[in-house]
Amino acid sequence: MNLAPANDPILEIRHVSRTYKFNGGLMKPAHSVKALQDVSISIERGQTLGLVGESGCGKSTLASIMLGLNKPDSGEVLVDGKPVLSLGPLQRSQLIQPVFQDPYSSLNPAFSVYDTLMQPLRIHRSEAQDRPRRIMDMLDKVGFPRQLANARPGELSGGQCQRVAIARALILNPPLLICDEPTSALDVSVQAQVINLLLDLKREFGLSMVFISHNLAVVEHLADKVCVMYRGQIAEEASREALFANPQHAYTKELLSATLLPV
Amino acid sequence: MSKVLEVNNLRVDIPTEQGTVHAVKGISFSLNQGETLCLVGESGSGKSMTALSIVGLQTPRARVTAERLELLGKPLNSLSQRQLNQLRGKDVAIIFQDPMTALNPTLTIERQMTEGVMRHEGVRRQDARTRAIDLLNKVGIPQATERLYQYPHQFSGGQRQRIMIAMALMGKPSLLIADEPTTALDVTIQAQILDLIRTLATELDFALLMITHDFGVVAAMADRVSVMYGGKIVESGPACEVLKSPQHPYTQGLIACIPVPGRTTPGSRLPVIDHEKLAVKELS
Amino acid sequence: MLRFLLRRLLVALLVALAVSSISFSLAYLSGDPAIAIAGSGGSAQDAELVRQLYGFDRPIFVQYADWIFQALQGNLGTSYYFSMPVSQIIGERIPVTLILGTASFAVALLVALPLGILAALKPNGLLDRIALLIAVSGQAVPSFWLGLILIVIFGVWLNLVPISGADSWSGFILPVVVLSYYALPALMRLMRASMIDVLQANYVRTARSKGLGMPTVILRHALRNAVLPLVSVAAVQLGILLSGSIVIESVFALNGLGRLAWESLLRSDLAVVQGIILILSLVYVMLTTLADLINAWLDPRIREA
Amino acid sequence: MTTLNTPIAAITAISTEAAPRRPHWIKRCRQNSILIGGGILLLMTLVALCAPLLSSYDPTLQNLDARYSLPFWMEGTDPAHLLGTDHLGRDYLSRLIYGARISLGIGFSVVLVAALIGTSLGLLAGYFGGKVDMLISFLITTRLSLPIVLVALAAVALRGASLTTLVTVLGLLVWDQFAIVARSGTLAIRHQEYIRAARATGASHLRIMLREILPNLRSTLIVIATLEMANVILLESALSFLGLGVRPPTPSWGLMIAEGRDSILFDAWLIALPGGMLCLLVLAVNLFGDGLRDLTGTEVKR
Repeated sequence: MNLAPANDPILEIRHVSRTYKFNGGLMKPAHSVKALQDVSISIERGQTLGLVGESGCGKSTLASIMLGLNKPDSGEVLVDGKPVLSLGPLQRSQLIQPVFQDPYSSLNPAFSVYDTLMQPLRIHRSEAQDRPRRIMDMLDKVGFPRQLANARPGELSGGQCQRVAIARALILNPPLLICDEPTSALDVSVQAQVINLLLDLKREFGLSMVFISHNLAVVEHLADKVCVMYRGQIAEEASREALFANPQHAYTKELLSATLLPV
Repeated sequence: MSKVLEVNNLRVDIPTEQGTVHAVKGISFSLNQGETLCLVGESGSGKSMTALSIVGLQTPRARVTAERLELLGKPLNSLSQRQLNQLRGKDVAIIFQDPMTALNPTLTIERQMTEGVMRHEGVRRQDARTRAIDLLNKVGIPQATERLYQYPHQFSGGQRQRIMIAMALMGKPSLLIADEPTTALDVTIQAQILDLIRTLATELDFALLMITHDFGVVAAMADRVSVMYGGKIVESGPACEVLKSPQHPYTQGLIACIPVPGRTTPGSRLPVIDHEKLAVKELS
Repeated sequence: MLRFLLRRLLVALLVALAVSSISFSLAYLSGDPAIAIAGSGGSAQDAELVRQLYGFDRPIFVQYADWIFQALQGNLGTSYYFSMPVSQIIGERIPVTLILGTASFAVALLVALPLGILAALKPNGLLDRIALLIAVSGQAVPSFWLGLILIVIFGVWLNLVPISGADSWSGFILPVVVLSYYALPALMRLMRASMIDVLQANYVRTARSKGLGMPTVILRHALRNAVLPLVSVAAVQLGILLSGSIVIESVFALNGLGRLAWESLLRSDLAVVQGIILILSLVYVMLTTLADLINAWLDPRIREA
Repeated sequence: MTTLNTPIAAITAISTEAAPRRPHWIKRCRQNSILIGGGILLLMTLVALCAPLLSSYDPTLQNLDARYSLPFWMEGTDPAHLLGTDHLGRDYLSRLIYGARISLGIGFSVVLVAALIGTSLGLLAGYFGGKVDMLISFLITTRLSLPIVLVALAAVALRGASLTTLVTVLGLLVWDQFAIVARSGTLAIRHQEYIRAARATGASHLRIMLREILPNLRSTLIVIATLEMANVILLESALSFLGLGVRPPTPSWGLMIAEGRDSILFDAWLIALPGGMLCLLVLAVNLFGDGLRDLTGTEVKR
């Protein structure tokens, strides 16, 4: 499906562990939660990785660590061969960008669509004259009507908001996108539109993608490779075909049998 | 089989500043004892409003009208508030979507479970407690005798939904309305809760009106299904038939746009519903 | 619960310490407290004498430690004006302030709570409008001015109540009316807003779905939750009433703490002022701590926080 | 699921969770309260700004021959003094007009100082959380534990009364509401996904606080500012009334009430007029703030 050379990882997660410590302030006994334990994943260029697990399994923590917004206790994350923590915030943001779950809370209600897309360009001091054109081009690419560019998130539908969030993520031309449950809060008919958009963009830009979801059916549709997370660990890692045809781990089997399908 | 619920031409209108919103535009359905009906639709289709207006819990400003709205032969829409209160929690009970906020955080589970039957049936507290412990055991809350005296925040989300179910069943209702009861829960927990509801429905033989947006839930639970779109029921029928060969274009689109392993080709574009075309059809 | 209690008390202790250091350092605001006490007319020798007499010549931390240590034993120093222990003077004046503050607080609560609840049951109804009117006017009228106007109307023109002093209980009527009217709006508006919020909560809907009558739903399910945010605000209000009565006490010539503080300030009797500020702050700290404990009692989630 | 707008909502025209019921006259009432409150406020500000043009007397000029001249609605008035003169023969109208300057000027500058302090602290506490939040929350608690009138009185008495002292002291004492509101607002926003998205585009902490969070707190802070301004105006008048605020002969309404107090039995109008002006101003500010709060849907519980 993609022409990029194989075995050239865009993202490598090496033995990442993260424990949250709660010393709870005064007089509260300290306790800790192991959010991630020795997680290793690698994603090849142009590949989509599906990351499946239930709430509290550590997938959101992993997303933050991939984005460099959270530091692992041990292990490291390499983006494009470079350790993510060694990169400055500006360099990092040109390599890797997120798309989040809640379409409304992922856009600042104080900004119009246009301003939302302007922020990354300002931060990165891009050519000022180019900015309006880049913004409008990007809106076209994600299928967002130009005439709504001055609307605020409150005036948009969930699907439209998610298109803007995707546009914001792509405006810096990153090779890698981290999608954290981008369709979970949407109606199924809108979910289909967003899935189609992601598929189109992936083809057009040769994007690599981490697609985090609890919905196995959606992951099956989008991912080339699937990792199942359970209690902070990778329970199973397999190609899409292998995982759905022949699940190995007990938790994967449970998850598969619990998935409700309209048949 | 006796008829539990009969709804005929139900309308819900909500007056707002910009004019009246017709949330539910004249829908009809009925439900027999021991039967499960799923009302399925996307957000804004009026499915939740339908569920709430049956038990009179719609937003205060909403106007509910119906040619017939009968529970066990009693006309719900012409009852006084007092008479309606005597039905609620006894003949009809309801469980909601978000188990985290549906229980009162400042009262014990015991208090919340027993208050309904103590009022409706004049049961002594001791007897109500026994019944509560029985039901908690039944819905799978371990150590029910001790946990009865705990507060909602000491339970997980799945457990709280189990408690909600137990609480709804305290009055031995003939009709249980479940408004998206598993939407806020994890996949494996969802499967457990649906399993539980199904088992209880068979065992206790109540009619179940299930509100959902998920055709997966429909496939798992429903005897019959009614698809709602824009405040109307566009298609009704036995669940397996509607799922296998949907007749209405909206139902067809809604089922086709869901990725299903084995049915849809991975990486292919999914069919998308053309809402404008449908809207024209529905409004004309 | 015990852990919560201990933690809360530790915070209270820290705040008390911070507050005490602020009230102590107030004396240094003018630069040299000795000159302030000796008065602008006093000579350099006078100031020097005062400095030695009151120990202002010692390092400031020593003075503070000494002051705290003495305060812990109930000794707040000596008033230079009365030549009496400050604690004794304060002790004599406290009852008036206490009666005035608590009575006003009680009246305010008794009116605010029912009015707020009833207003919340029918937002924008007639009662809500009346309540809003009371609140808006109560927030706009300066209490000292209202006091004076009431004195003119009820004391002078109608001659119904004594216009000053607290020789009998009737002397408290006007001050209590004025102060409770001052405290009323905040309490009532919060009660109303909080009740409206809670009535929309999902668990209230659940309670209604169980077929409980509206009185049960409101009293058992809504009220307890609605009162939670009110408790801490009520504590702050009581604190304000106890300390804010300074203006009212001077208008009605009541011999309470506030009036004493004011007069002492005019006389540069610093020890008394420091003592009063310390006492009132500590009362505040106690009240907010108490409010947290009441909240923990009302809300099981806080107990385990 | 239920809160999202979907194409279906377009058919139903308006989502089922549409705006809460507001009868027409209520809405008009709200706009009215902004109009009336804002109108009075604007008028008073204009009067205060143009004080020298509007009054023909120096408000501090004493004329012992013309003491206690009565206002126009009473018998035996002096046409030269529309609202009469006080115990020192100063023109009361001029004093009232110049008094507006003091009230508005102090109210505005104190709120400015307080908003600056409180908002910064609240933003820092809410954004960074943890130890920073603990420290700032401790500061807020400490500030709330101080009896504000008494401390202000003591500070002004000991530092010597001047307008700068008054503004500084009050500004340092009334920032708590700003801090509390900014903190809780920031706490609610901090974990929103758009903040994480901004971090992922490389925005600095300062930029996020000022550009992403602050605009969302704006309407709440403006409402707090109006309500605090009303508070400060009352506080200033109380301090001046007790003789420890604005120094005589500067005309402050609180001070005028205090001066009129001695003749309360005979000339009640001497306290009625400045008190009435105070009520009117505070009412106007409050009405304006309340209307603003309802209009912007801001939740401020007080």
